[in-house]
Amino acid sequence: MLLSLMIFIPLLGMVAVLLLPRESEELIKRATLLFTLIPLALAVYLFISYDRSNGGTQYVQGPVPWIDAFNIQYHIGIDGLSVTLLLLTALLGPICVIASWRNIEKGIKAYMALFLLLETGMLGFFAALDLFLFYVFFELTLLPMYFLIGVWGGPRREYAAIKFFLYTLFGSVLMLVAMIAVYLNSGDPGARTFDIPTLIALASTEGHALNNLNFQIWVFLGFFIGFAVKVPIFPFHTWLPDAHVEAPTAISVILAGILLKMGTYGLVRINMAMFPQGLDYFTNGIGFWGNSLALLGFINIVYGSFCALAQTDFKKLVAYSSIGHMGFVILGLAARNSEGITGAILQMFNHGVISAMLFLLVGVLYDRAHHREINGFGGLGSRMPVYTGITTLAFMASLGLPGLSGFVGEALSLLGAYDKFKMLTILSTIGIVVGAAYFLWTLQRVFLGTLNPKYEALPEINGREILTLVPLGILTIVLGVWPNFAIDMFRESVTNLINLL
Amino acid sequence: MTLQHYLVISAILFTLGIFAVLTRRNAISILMGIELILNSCNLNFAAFSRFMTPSTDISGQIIAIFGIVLAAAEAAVFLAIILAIYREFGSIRPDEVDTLKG
Amino acid sequence: MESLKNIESLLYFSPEILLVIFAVAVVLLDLVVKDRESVAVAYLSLVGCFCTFAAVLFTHFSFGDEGPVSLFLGMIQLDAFSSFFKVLLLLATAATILFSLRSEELDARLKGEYYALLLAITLGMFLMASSTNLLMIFISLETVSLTSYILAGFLTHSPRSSEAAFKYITYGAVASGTMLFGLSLLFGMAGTGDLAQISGRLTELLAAGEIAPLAVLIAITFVLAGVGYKIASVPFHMWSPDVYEGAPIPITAFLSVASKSAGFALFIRFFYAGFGSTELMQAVDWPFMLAIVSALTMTVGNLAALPQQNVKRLLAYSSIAHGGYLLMGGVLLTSQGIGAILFYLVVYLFMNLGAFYVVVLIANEVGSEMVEGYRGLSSRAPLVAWAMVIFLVSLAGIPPFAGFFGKWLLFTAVLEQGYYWLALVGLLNSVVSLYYYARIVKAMFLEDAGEETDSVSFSTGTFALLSVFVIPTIFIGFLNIFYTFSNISVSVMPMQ
Amino acid sequence: MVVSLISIILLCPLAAFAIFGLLGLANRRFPRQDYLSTIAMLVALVCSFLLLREVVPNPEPHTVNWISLGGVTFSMGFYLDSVTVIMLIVVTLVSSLVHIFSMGYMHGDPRYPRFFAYLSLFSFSMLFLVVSDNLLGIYIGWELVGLCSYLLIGFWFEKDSAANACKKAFLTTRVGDVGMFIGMMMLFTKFDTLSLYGEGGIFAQAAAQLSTADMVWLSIAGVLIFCGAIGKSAQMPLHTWLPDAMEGPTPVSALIHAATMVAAGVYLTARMFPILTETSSLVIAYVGGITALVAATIAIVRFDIKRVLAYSTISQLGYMMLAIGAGSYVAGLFHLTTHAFFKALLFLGSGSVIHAFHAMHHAHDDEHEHAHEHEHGEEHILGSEIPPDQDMRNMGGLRHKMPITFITMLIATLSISGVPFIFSGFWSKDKILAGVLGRAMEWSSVHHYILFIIALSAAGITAFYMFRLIFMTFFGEPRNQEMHDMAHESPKSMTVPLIVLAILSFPVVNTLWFNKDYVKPPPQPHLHAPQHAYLSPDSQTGGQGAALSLFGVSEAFAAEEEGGHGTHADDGHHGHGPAHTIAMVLSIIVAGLGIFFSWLFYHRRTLSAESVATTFRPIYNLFWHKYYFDEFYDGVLVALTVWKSRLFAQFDGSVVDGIVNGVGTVTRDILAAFVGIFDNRVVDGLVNRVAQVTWAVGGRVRRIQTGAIQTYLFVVLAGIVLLILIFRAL
Repeated sequence: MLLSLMIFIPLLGMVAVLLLPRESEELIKRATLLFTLIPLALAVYLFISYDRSNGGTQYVQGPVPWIDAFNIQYHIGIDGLSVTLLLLTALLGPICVIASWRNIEKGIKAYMALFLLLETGMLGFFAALDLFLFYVFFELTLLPMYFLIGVWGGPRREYAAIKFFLYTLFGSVLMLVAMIAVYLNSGDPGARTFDIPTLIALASTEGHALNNLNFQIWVFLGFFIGFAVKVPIFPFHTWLPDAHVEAPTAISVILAGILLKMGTYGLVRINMAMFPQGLDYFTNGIGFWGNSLALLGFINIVYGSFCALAQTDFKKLVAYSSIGHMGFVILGLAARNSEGITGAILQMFNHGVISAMLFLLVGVLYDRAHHREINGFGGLGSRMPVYTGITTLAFMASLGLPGLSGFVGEALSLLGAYDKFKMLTILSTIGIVVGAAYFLWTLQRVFLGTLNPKYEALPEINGREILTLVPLGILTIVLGVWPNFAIDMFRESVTNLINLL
Repeated sequence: MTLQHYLVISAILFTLGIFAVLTRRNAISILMGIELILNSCNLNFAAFSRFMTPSTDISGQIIAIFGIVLAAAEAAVFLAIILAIYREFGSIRPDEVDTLKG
Repeated sequence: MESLKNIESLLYFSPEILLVIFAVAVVLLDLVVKDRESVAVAYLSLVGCFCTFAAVLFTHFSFGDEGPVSLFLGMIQLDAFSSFFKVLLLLATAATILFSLRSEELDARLKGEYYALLLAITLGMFLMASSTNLLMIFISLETVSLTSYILAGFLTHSPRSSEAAFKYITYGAVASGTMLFGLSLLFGMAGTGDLAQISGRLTELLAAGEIAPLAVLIAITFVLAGVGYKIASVPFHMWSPDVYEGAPIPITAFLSVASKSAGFALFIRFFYAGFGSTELMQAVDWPFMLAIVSALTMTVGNLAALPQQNVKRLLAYSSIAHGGYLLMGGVLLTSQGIGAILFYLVVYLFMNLGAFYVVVLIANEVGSEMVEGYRGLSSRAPLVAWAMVIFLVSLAGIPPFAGFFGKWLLFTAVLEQGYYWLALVGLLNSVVSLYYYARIVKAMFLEDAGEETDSVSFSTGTFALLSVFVIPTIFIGFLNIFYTFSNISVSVMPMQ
Repeated sequence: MVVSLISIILLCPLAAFAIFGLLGLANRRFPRQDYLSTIAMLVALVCSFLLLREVVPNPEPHTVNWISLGGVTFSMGFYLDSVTVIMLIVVTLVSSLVHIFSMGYMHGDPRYPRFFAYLSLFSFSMLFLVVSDNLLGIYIGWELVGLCSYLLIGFWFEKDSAANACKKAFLTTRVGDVGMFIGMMMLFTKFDTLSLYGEGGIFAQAAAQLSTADMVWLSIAGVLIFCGAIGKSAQMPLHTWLPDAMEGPTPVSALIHAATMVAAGVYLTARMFPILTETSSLVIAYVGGITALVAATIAIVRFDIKRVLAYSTISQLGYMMLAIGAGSYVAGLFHLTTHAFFKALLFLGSGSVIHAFHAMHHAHDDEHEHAHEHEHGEEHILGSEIPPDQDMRNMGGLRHKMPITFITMLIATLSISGVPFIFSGFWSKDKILAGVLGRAMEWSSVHHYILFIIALSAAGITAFYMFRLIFMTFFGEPRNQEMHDMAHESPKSMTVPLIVLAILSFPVVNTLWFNKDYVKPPPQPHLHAPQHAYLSPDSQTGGQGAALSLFGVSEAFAAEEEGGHGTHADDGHHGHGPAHTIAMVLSIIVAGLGIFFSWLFYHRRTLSAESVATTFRPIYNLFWHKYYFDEFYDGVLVALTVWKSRLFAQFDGSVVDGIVNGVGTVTRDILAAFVGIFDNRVVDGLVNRVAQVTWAVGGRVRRIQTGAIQTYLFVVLAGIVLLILIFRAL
């Protein structure tokens, strides 16, 4: 019940916001903030009260019959992985609302309503235990995102929004085919199911139609492409830089912080757990296909990093860096051992936090200077010391400085992956150096050197902006110093997952 | 006269009708082509009814009669529409009525 | 199954009779009412729809519920399937009447005939949905066609409307002529006009080698021309963009929904009852033919819709594409396939009529049917704009809207039969379709209105009607009853 | 007790930093960050001394689980042995002194509090590195000191040269770090842990499990981990960042880039000593040796006082590496300690000199109008321009003006030059030379003597250039009278640390190293007996002995180490007396020669440096251009850039403008540009292309719809015919 409440409170908030008069903007913002804070409170409660020693799903609600004709059920519940990502989602919610406080000039009502809808979609996605429900929530995020980018975005927003939409839809129709295939093979007519736990059990039942290598390979591919677009994995990534660059700050934060995670979460929840044989085919290290997943991870890392290095747009740089960082997740998942998977999950969470910080920081600068050209700044370090300090923290976390959270996920992913894919992992470490290179180079061009006289009067970061950054910064440090804080949550879940493989 | 004779004639009528519909540059001629097509069908029905069904079953002839009625109705509507076309376009050449396209 | 005689049948025929009565009444009332601005005739026809609806329910639950009843010596059949379509068609008719009331495009002076014609066309469609005899099929088809030619050309001083009517009738006459020729061949081969018997006879004759498969193929293809023209499937679709663009918007809406539904009713009954035997399918692999036609239809419809600037025309192509999706269900020879078609038709009714209603509203207020006319609508008329978004997104098949569930059913059925390629074509098409739907959304939300920035206000009635379409579009997919409903309706179809 | 003391040592500087950080976030300043930091360091220093008594012979690590996964656990913990304690003392001591020195040196800087905050953070990180019992902890500290180094080199970030230098430092060391990380991955894959000590630690497992077959990968892993040290300790070929790092404030140079952080590489290598194989040891020895010689030769021709010291540091670090590679574990660490003190002293002394000149330089140098008062003038990356206050050609005769600075620096110079017996540097260096010679004698092939020759030459050159520095700075006539007049002795806060460090340059205070029981080399279980028979007591009798027991090796090795020294009563010592004696004699000779020539060139001026330079122009150029390392990195870069700019003409010149040196730039320009364009053109292009084609097909389909009804009808007819034909054929 608690979980349902958490998922649907933003939806309720959307209705409430829609009922408020368009003119009372402050009220709308406050209401939205309230309706995002409640899920946060619930998420924190869930996070605390989640039984860490038991990796199974908890707070299960359902299965409640929903669409009988297809045995579709309303079935939600959380395991360690979900609860971590739910916390991240719920945390970024209010942060984004605060970050949007002054930046959204037109149609604040519609913006906030869409944002709340988006939050429901994201929260529901991470809690869904029914494949159909899972898909519905997955798609539910599409439309608000399209509008949030398309209406409130930058100059090329239309292009970016439709590109995002089409790419994701392309991926998700393939996923849909795979999903229907799974459903049809789950049993005789009348006994078919979408229930994820049941399907996972069936898929490992000897002799069941789902427990068939060939079938699993194809279905794995279908789901994989769907999620790969979201992650994004090369070569499905080109929507991301455009979407990020055009989206307003808060939406970039959500995009990088949560939506990308939906892809990797799906990979873990569906591709890994449900199709272990398919996964094995792509990650057993034998031949081309056996290395393909790790290869994609490697390409993502190196390719994303080099692309980031070539960027002169601050936001695009951060966007490409996201691609690079998600590569570590893929690499870690491909390793299929506890280090790799834990690293990947940790990297998911950490990237959510760090990239959120980075996008917020870019937004702060953009709000002041109204451009994001890295070479157009210079020497801001002396003008905005606090801003510089926080940016340095975020950069260092992102480039994987030990002691900050980014390192742990990266290191664990690599350690896990090295066990299986020695050469690819070694090559992937290029990403570490390049990652340092582009961040430091950016730091130099924006903050170091002599102050660009144009920006002598640039105001320092203000309290509201710091407020959005501080919780993330604290998380970055806490998780860097004490990663068990997060790992405790999903250690058992990962163990369960590995037992399935 | 066997069934084949009727069928051949009907086929010729049908083909002529189609030919007229495709090639005539006058809406009235097209209408006539359509009438040919419909009549070929009627002929078929009547002939099949005569040769293929028991003599008590006259459903084919009935269909043919309905066909004639409907053909007449269609002709009426067609002519009315041709009038409207002539009023709006000043021509009843079908290839000149092509503002809607793409 | 014993057929009822003519007089006995009349009670079962009450919905159709009511339609006729009201059509006449509307004409008479029109003569009586002097006030040209009066909406009495429209409301009378609405009452007619309502009464017919009641009659449909009555006949269905009194007689048809227990199993199919054959009427008028086997001319038509009363069963769950036909009742389903009748309800659907009545909804479409009622909606069209309401649209017409609000459409400023239609000429007020001619309203009496207009509504009478609408009721008449509904009658024709009722017959299409229930006929089981070649004669009845032809008559009903022609009834629908003739009235729709007139309705398409109803705008007397609009060249576009006249052109639409001209093209429609020329095309329709040739297509139905071709179909009639095919029907005559069938009749000749089987020696009977009864669909159920045709199947058996043809099977026997084929087995005995008395007729050539080629003859059956020709007959089937000719019939397909007529049916394909009704449901606007490639290559018999070409009339529809022009007609949809030229016809008055309510009529376009009606044609795209009701005419197509009736066409599918006819198609399903014809192919399943008439050609459904295994031997026939061995001789002529019509399911495969339909699969190709279906793939072509959705692809052509979607691709041609991409560059359209006129929203009506764009929706015309979109409706062609939807015909393609629907045809997928017909390929399968399973009750799931048919059930999916029926469910999708319900969904399609709401979302497509909704979209056309918005087009009517915008045409009234902005005076434009072009995509540019929709610019900045989000700020000028936000509710209407959002409603349009819901319809379009649902048409594109994105959850959680009903269109998704409709597609879901179709694709599940297709995949279940192993037509992976067809499902993939369909899904990729739905991605393409998003692109042109999004163009309208883009115009409404992402582009500025230019100099015209006044907000447009609509009456409460408008919003009420709009919500009649919006609410089902959002919720139908979540309600079990519709799935059950469509599945029950299918249960009467003979399946191999 | 141990844990709490170490915790205090770590927490003190961390707290000092945290207070600054929290206040900084609130945009406020802690008024007395300097006192806070300094006191924190002093407390840590006291605790470090207290720890001296806590050292036990076979310590167990004190660990907690840091990351626990299903099957694997990564623990964090402290490991306290004699080396740890000594390192702790060195770090806290030098750090405290640098703190005190900075209170004078950095006085008046607008970012004064921040400087101390960074110093605190650095101290914490360095101490963390030192006490960590596992590779992960070491790596964490390793990267954190890198960060601090970055922040401190770029402390005056308004200077472009500083901004470049800090980035270069971070990136160059990160290249090495990646190697180290790969090495860690290899070890982890094998041992499932990254803990070094204790049961189940890498060393215990390695001793128990590894066989000859494992030597190949273990060698690779060893070399890879050493890569980290190459980066951090500025060994060839990743040494170029260290001279540039002199852009940072001089106290930073003393603390980070001379005494502690750069020595961390040596410390790491020493920590990994038990798993170094024959091959990896050799690689380490050669890298160290070549670095020692090359850097020393470069130092001869520098005029920037800080750069001379920087190259000297590189050279000395190479020395230490050489020692450890040659198996002289104790000697390497001993030299690390002594070097920390005298090199810190030299840097602080140079800082004192710069400080003396600086006030004047600032007062008179109006042409440098920069945002920051500490602007030291534009120095080109390649060092062709030297800030006047660091240029030794402007100095001379300062010994009267700055007596304390002069005397303390002289002591340090004597120490580094290896002047016998009374200076600590002599003992440590001598020990290295003895170790290397001893090793060379035992190595099967003769050519490893080259290591000894290298070491010896480096020692001589060191003596030469260090005295060159002293002569040019403190002796002779003032070359720039105006500057000379302005110079003055530094304030007490700066001279007191100098004096303390000078005292530390005498061997008395380094007694711990002479106690052979206190610091013992750890065993190297898998160095196979045949190659290392010389270590065993039997080997003197020429026996290529049988495989040794673990215990035997360690005992023997310890005996060799201490025995080689020969200055203490040592009952276990029979070993390489001859080797040691030879080494000592030779080292005294080369040091003497070096000082003598230096005196001839730069004091007596009987020989002219210029004429020698002219005579040996090519060699001089080689030295002057630092063996063209920077030019090589740059040259490759430029050539490729030209090629690139033709290839990707539209990729704007801004990238070229932003060129810094280093291989990093090559990749940045070429690969990144290519990848960026690839992404835009190919991947995105492909997708857009699909969209275009779809659209175009849409246009075509649309064109069929001509508007002429008869065309439509024709399509119907054609469609029917086609369908019939197709299905007829089926």
